[in-house]
Amino acid sequence: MTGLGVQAALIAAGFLIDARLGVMLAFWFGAWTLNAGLAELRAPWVRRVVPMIFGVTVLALWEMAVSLFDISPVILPAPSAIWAQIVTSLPTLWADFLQTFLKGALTGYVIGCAAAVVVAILIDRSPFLQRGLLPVGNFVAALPIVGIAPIMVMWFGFDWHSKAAVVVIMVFFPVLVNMVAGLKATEPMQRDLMSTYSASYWQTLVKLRLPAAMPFLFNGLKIATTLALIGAIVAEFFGSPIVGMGFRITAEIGRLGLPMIWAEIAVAALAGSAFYGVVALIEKRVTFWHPSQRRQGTE
Amino acid sequence: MRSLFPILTVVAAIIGVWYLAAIWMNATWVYDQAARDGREVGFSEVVGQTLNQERPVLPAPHQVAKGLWDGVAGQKVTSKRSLVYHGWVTLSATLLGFAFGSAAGILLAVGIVYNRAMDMSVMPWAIASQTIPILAIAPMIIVVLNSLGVTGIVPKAIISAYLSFFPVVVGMVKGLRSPDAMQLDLMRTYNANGAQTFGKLRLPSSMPYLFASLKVGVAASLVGTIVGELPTGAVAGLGSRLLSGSYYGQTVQIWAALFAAAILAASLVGIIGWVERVVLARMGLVR
Amino acid sequence: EDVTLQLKWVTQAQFAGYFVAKDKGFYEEEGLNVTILPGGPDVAPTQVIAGGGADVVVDWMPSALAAREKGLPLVNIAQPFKSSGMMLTCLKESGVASPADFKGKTLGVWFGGNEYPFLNWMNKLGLKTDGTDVTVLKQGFNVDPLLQKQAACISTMTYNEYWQVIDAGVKPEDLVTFKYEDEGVATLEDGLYVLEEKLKDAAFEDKMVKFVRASMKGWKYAEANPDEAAMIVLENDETGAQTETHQKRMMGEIAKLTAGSNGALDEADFKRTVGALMSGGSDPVITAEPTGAWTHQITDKALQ
Amino acid sequence: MTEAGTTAVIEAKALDLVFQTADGPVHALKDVNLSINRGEFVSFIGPSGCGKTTFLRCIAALEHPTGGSLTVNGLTPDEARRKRAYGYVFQAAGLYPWRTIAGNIKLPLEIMGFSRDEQEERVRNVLQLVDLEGFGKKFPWQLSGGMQQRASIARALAFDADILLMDEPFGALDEIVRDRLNEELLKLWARTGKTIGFVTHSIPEAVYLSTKIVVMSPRPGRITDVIDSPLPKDRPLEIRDSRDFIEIAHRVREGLRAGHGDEV
Amino acid sequence: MTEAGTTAVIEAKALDLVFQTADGPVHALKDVNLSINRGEFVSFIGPSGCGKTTFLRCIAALEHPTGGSLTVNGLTPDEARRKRAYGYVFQAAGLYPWRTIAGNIKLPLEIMGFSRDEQEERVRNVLQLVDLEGFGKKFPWQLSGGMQQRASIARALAFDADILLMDEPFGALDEIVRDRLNEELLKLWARTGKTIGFVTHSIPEAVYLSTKIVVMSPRPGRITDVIDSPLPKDRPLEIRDSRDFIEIAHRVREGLRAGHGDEV
Ligand SMILES: Nc1ncnc2c1ncn2[C@@H]1O[C@H](COP(=O)(O)OP(=O)(O)OP(=O)(O)O)[C@@H](O)[C@H]1O
Ligand SMILES: Nc1ncnc2c1ncn2[C@@H]1O[C@H](COP(=O)(O)OP(=O)(O)OP(=O)(O)O)[C@@H](O)[C@H]1O
Ligand SMILES: Cc1ncc(C[n+]2csc(CCO)c2C)c(N)n1
Ligand SMILES: [Mg+2]
Ligand SMILES: [Mg+2]
Repeated sequence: MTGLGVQAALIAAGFLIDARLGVMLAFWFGAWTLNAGLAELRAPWVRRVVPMIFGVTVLALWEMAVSLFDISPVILPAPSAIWAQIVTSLPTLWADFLQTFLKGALTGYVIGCAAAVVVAILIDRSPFLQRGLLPVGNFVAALPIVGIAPIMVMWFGFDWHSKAAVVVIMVFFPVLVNMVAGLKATEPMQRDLMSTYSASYWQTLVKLRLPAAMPFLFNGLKIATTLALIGAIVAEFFGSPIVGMGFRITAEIGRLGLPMIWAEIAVAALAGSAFYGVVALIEKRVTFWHPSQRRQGTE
Repeated sequence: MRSLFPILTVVAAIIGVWYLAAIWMNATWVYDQAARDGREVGFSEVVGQTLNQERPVLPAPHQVAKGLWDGVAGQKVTSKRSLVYHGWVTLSATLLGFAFGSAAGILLAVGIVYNRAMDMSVMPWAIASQTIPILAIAPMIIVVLNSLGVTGIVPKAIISAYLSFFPVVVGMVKGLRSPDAMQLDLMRTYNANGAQTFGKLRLPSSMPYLFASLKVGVAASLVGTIVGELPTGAVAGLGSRLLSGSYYGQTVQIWAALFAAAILAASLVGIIGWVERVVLARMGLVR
Repeated sequence: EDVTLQLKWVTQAQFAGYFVAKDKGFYEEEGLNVTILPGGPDVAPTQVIAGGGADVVVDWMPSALAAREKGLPLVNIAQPFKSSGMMLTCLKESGVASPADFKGKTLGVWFGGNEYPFLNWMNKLGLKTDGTDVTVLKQGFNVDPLLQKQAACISTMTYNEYWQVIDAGVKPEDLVTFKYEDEGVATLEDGLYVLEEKLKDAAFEDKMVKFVRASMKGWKYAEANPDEAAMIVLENDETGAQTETHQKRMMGEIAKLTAGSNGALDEADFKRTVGALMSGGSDPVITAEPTGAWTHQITDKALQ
Repeated sequence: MTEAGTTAVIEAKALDLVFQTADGPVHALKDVNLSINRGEFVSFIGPSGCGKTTFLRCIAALEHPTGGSLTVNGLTPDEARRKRAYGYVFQAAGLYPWRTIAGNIKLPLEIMGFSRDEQEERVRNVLQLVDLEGFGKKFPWQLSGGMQQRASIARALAFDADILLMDEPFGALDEIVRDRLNEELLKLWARTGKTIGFVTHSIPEAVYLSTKIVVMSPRPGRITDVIDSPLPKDRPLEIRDSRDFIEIAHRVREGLRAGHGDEV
Repeated sequence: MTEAGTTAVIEAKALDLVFQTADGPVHALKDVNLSINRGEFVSFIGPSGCGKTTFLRCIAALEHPTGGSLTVNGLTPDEARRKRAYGYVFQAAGLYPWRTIAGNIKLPLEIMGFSRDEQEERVRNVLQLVDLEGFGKKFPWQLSGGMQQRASIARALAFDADILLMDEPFGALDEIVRDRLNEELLKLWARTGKTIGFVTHSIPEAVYLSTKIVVMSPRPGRITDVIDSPLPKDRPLEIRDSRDFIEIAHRVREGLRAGHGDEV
């Protein structure tokens, strides 16, 4: 990224300010140089290895920072401590994951996305509804989740139903907007073709417009994955049973159980990335024909 | 303008449904109260009471409107009860955070487009970063920054930046990569250098993508600021209005703050949309 | 001399003594420049002091002792609150008349360090909290779970949430309350805590002496002039969400809790709290008798 | 069909079409009169923007004239469309990228409710007709531009409409392929007796294929010449060196040049 | 230039290019030998996919041969590219939509550091050359396809490169406009003495314009015939009816047909 000279200068400056800083800078640039070199190799495994090295580098730097600078574990625990916590608390983490991800986030995600797709198809026939609903929808989408969550808890109770409701609201509009755009994404010529066949509305929908909308829909679905998990966790801050990732985090803050908090965060990041990855994989299968997917395929 | 009538129709429909929902959801409380007093209540009495409760489950539209009006026009703007005052506190941190966030997002995107190693390593981790529950780490960020002597609006702005950089990175990477092979080849035949290709081709062609992601980013920024306001001790800002409203069960106050936040977000998005139209028209990209 | 105080909760009459001391110039008289940071549901005072964000914090003893065992050496230097204001408030119609009726009910509890007295109590009653005997729900910031009848009972403070239930329109005779004090499971609430090693510094010690002295003066003034104290609190509330009636009433209740204390920790109270926390059944809050968790070093000098 | 005593399949009388655009109205077709008989092969030629596509689209009821009358088989174009009277080949291939070549050709068959077996049968036949056997399972982007264009022709042929409308179908092909497809098209036309409307930019192509050549000129789009070809129905490629051929080509070129006027 | 005693500007020897694709290697160019002298007008013709574009791209250093040698002015193509030896006209106009026509033509001038005045001057000249005076301030989408194509030619001419490479520049135009632009291009070539490489699908166009016609055939792409034209430098449009012309055209057609083989 930076020239070798600049790197050396930065490392030297680091050593002058604080030897520990120098060590960390040297480590960082070393790993980066390795990665930059690897990235030039065009082998297929590189795409997997480079991000992993990057991640490992960040974790190693974190560990170094905590031990070199003697950071208190109640401020920032070391990755090793977090790992130790994960290993010893697997049953708890699993129970929390079940409650928050599988019950809250996933249910909400499925309901929200399905509802958005159906509504998109319904209002697609009415320009009037689209012009009226989409701006209002954008407005609703701008309502901050921290304000919505307590209301949902009040309406739907403290168990996972209210979390799912928050997720439904969060994912609905991104998916709706994308789906509406997707349904419009057919070219005039493609529509004219259907018209020369005198195809019915439903035939046109199924054979032309739904397939053409898929790339857009998946854009929305991918955004929605990250929103779903955040929504479910945050909603637990406003009332919950005594299980769940958000519950665990609030409860542990009070007893300074930071390794446990970070363990939950790690699970959240892992689950979120995996969720995103799965949706991206399905996208690849479904929209194999789209140029953006084809280019990735041949490289 | 063409959309005004449809929007009004939809809003009217929503308000209608809202009133019905308010009656339905608030009625339980009215019946419970009556039962505790051993009274019987008639339907019309119930309707009247559901729409004017102190702590409704769902406040009626006119209650929210009144809350908004009181908050905006009923106070001096410097008053702690003024939504304008709290809105300004939130807005200033939002703007700062949005500036940080979009700058970081654009820089990262340039790095990703021009550097293979960054392309491979940054994106998966950027996605992972967005799956971290921000509300969980916000207090830690505030505490750590505090211990480094950073206080005031900057910590809030950093949380707000954290939420807004992601859409900008995604959109900008897409935008900077949007020139097709032929346009890039053209630059090669001119033997244009990296900066020229960037300034004359990649940057201009990324503009539509940039604005689209800035709109998403600014809304995310606002949410970030509100989240960041909670662990600073709920001192001021729309976030603390939401929180204190929630703490004291003042539903109307929550809803008023909620709408204030959404109006703020909608205006920010509107302003960016306006800038977008002006810039793209200058560039000849609007027909 | 600068002192930063981190409160446990939002600005309200619960912390009147400090606001009064600041407003009336008691801190200034001691040569102190005190910054009071309000708290909230998302603020853990222990974390703030660990991160160096405050010199002294207001916290409840259970969470302070839990933090101490986690490796954050907090020391109690003063205890303005003599008795506990915590209670469980139940709707009569839910069929709870005595602790014996808890079985099978849903009970709302605050977490984030405030759950220990409750868990201890249930342990004492022999009720499992994993859903077999009672269902515990982490209640949010307000009393809605009771009003919405999502829980049979919820945690309330004598000075705050209880009155919110009343204000919502429920009559006292429709409610059943269980005070932790009465049930013999009370633990010490709002105390002042600092980091142990800083106390070795004579300058810091001196500063704390002045701080505690001025704060207690503030508390006693607030007890004597509750209405004025409530108005001072109201002026210091930046959110503009507090109301005069509520704060005046709160101040009255708070005064009852601070009444028995001159600021010095009563060792018997400490022992009782520790005992309660260590008997927490399968999952005790603290596992070993804490040593050095409190000191009279400051109050002795401040109150002579 | 309903009008007795006439074999005119397509009949335009004083046809007018004005597009309303942001910059003001565009007069795309003005006072167009044309009568096409059953089984004719009619070519439309004219400079860019003269309204060839627009006229073809009017016939297929994809565009609605603002004046005059237009009948197809005695019906309105829209009625004819609902009776699935048209096969339309667009200027670009416009295959659906998510369907294979065979899937694309099946598309109209599915919509019109042909049986499974019938679909397979027809796909096989038309693929053979356009020389694409063995490519049925490929996706469009796996074929060259010329092959895609042929697939789109196959798609239009698959359901055997009476009227075939083709908008510069061979524009993207090189001369050799074009010649071969021209021959095939003539054979198909002779065999099936379809009525064909055909837009092209190439004078030789127009002359080689048509029984009637319609020369158009722009601003506003109107017909400047209608040339009935004296060439026999049976046309080997060598006919292009014949006197008749060269004469007609000359007449078309002159008509075109006149239409161009000051415009380049 | 460095090699003494030769006027060859472009010299390809045993040139080979294999694309590695997911489906396996594609042999796009095989054993291509060609020498182009200064001031020649060379046309490339051949069926779709035979490697015409690829060869042009090799010359412009947009593609890198996997075997053989290729020199431009005695330098490697990449060195020549760095010396800005090429003006390249792509198959599609490819104007930047956010720049006006004048802005698009200025683009290479800005990059190559011409002065402001010089830029204005040159834009004016080339706009006139391609008959687009008065359209400098328009945006690309406000012009018809043919006008856009002309603007893209103007862009390639503006900076006066020695070598002009044009990939089917007139593909989208109708015959009349095409004829006119062909004449203009010949005039420009005669006046400036540029070396021109020109890809086309049209046999008459290739014969009319070139001093040398290169016929290619696909799979793998190779040169099957190189025809030196005996036509004089001065060519009125009527020359197309001459004996010589028709003979050459015939030879090209035969070469093309042979290259097509079994493929259509
Ligand atoms: N939808 C439309 N809205 C406005 N104007 C249109 C529309 N479609 C076509 N036109 C205009 O109508 C005129 C005729 O267009 P048309 O597409 O029929 O030309 P064409 O003869 O097919 O040209 P080409 O040879 O370039 O395909 C043109 O001036 C065109 O700009
Ligand atoms: N980037 C590439 N990757 C893989 N194969 C390619 C690539 N570019 C071209 N080809 C293949 O190389 C061959 C030659 O292609 P090229 O574009 O040079 O043909 P062409 O003669 O210009 O054809 P056309 O007349 O259709 O423009 C084709 O088979 C094509 O599929
Ligand atoms: C979410 C949440 N709710 C309540 C408390 C407990 N609490 C701390 S101070 C105080 C006094 C209130 O008047 C109370 C009730 C908490 N820590 N977090
Ligand atoms: Mg057309
Ligand atoms: Mg090509």
